Amino acid sequence: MLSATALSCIRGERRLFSGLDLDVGPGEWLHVQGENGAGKTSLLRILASLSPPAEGEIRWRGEPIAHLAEDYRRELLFLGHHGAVKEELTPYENLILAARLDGSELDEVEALKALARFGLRGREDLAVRFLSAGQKRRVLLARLAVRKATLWILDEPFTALDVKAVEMLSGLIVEHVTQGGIAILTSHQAIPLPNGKIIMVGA
Amino acid sequence: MNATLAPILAIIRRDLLLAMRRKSEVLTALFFFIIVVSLFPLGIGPETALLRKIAPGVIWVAALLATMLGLARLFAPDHADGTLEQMVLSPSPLGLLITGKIAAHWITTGLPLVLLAPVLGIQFDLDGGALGIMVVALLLGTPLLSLIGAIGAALTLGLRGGGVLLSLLVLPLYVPALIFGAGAVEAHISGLGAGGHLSLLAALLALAVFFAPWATTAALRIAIE
Amino acid sequence: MSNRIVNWFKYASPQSFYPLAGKLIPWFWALAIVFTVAGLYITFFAAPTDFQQGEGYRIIFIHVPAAWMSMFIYIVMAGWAGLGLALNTRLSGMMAQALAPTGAIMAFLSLWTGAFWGKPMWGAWWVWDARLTSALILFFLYIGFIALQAAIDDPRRADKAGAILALVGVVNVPIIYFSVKWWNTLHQGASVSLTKAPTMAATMLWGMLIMALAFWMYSIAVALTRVRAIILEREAHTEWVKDLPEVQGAKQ
Amino acid sequence: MNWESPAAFFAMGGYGLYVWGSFGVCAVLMIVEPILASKRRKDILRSLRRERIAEQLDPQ
Repeated sequence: MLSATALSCIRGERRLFSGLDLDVGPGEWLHVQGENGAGKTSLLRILASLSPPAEGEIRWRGEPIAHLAEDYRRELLFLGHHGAVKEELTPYENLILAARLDGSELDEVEALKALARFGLRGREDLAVRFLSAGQKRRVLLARLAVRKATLWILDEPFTALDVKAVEMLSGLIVEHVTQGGIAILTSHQAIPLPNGKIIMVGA
Repeated sequence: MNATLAPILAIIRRDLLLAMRRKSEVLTALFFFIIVVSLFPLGIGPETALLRKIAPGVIWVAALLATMLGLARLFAPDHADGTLEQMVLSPSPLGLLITGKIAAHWITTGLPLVLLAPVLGIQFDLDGGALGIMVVALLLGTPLLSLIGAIGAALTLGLRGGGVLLSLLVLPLYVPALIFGAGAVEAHISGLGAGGHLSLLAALLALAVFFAPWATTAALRIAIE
Repeated sequence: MSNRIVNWFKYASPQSFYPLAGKLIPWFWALAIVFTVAGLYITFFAAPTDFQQGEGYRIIFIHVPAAWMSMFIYIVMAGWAGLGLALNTRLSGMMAQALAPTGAIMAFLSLWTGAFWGKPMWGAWWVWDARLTSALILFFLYIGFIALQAAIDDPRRADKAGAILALVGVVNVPIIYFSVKWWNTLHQGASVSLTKAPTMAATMLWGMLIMALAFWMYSIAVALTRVRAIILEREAHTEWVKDLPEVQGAKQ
Repeated sequence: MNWESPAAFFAMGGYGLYVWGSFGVCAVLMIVEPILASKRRKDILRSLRRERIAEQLDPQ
């Protein structure tokens, strides 16, 4: 479903990687590995169509993503280093507004259910800036749970999560993949997920 | 709901909600405007005829500066927390979302200036007709300031010394708005009629509505790459 | 026809433009010097004394070409910038970057000479004349362009951001010009204009045109010199730069 | 010929300061700018050459 051929990436004057091929289908997940500064984040951003590759092409369902534009973005969920969580807003508002930004309405029950699932019950109406770092990450996970997307691209999703949250996130990813979704992620720690594809980035 | 309008409204509602949560930013710009305008008579002297003459220019220059104040924070918070990436990746066209952000910026910084300007005009002894023209001119001109300013804010996003650079880029582009905006009131006072000025201001606004979100979007994509 | 297009694209790469520019520079310098000498001759010896403005009017022989060039270079710069955005050619951004300082100097010269003309004619170093005011704003636009590019480390981003600014600027330059002009007529500004000298004799017109050509050739020559430096800076790590004879030669 | 003597030429009918002030600054800028531009190229060439020599010294 998502395939890339001969990708290369140049940052500043440095060539991070070149001739990179990858291919992930429904029900598969891909672990992007490599040293610090090897270009893992750059690769994910290129795959998410945030920045163009220096060379090479990415296809989604056989079509170049540059042509698909919003049809690709509708099926994509990207989670970067910063989680796009607004500190001034409550977890509930964050969920509702993020959904609206994606062009969909999220109903109240669904939002509250997702927040409860990630242990944020009782924190729904507290501004995010009063939450702990781990709780902030959980708001993100709740967004993952409510967003209907086929392709997940997650950059270091396990950072700043406690043991229980790690379990929850890996549960989410497994659920997503077994339902025919695709996940591409980076992680500097061991991932408690079975049967992943692995790709190494770097010269 | 209309497919074009929905994303714009969604962003406006979100940004207004955020502005409510950090009221101090909005109020700072507003009080800056009031203070700058009130300082001029202290520097120049209380002579009514002179004050009436300089009032439109003073209020417009103060409005330019007050708009500049919030401009650096137009995209910076969204850039810092990753929301801007999500906007680029949203299925809704980025241009519409950006238009929404610019509209919200105008509602939180431009509109209060328009509403407050008559009060400040009275301080400068402007009569009712002149005040009315000034409000209309500001109503047409302040969205123009937000639209042009957004281009500068996007170009300087995440750069060192961004704030100062932003003024350097944007203030020269504000010159036509200043000339026609302040000119409208002056033309009315001198009996020439403000119609010409106001229609030119409206024409500039139409041009900017069409052109500025496009340029801003292009600049944001570059900044995010 | 198609051959010609291929040729153009060949020279659009920095690698082939670098030696081409090197070959062209001396010719443009030669032309610049010839036109300058001819222009200066007309300025000081062929053109008669103006009966109204005396000898002071001779300043317009450099003021008007500088003002023309400052506007013209901005348009060319925006053209290169737009080309770079549309076709994603590396050379375009470098050309725009190379032109900006020359344009800024031209804008500065038109301000400076305008002030030196204005002092004896108007009695003040600075008059809010439409032409001077818009030259001042154009100067600010150049400074903004240069400052923006200087603030961005990644050359690709600098090129693109600069391109957008230049395009926004080029849309605004005529608007600014006409708005300032309108503002000026409303406020009953100076009645003596810099360019509409009362007696626009044929020799004066010729002198101005030849001086404009001299400025033009100068601008091309200096921009090409600068673009060669920029090409080397940007492409410093490529093989073709390392193989250049001027890099290979151990001493100057 | 317009000028009776070199002194008259430099006096410019009383406008000497203004005429020479304009032409002088113009000449200075137009001499300095090309020098700076070619210096910029020479600087980068010098550093490229230095880099090259350093590479040759390096056995790798």
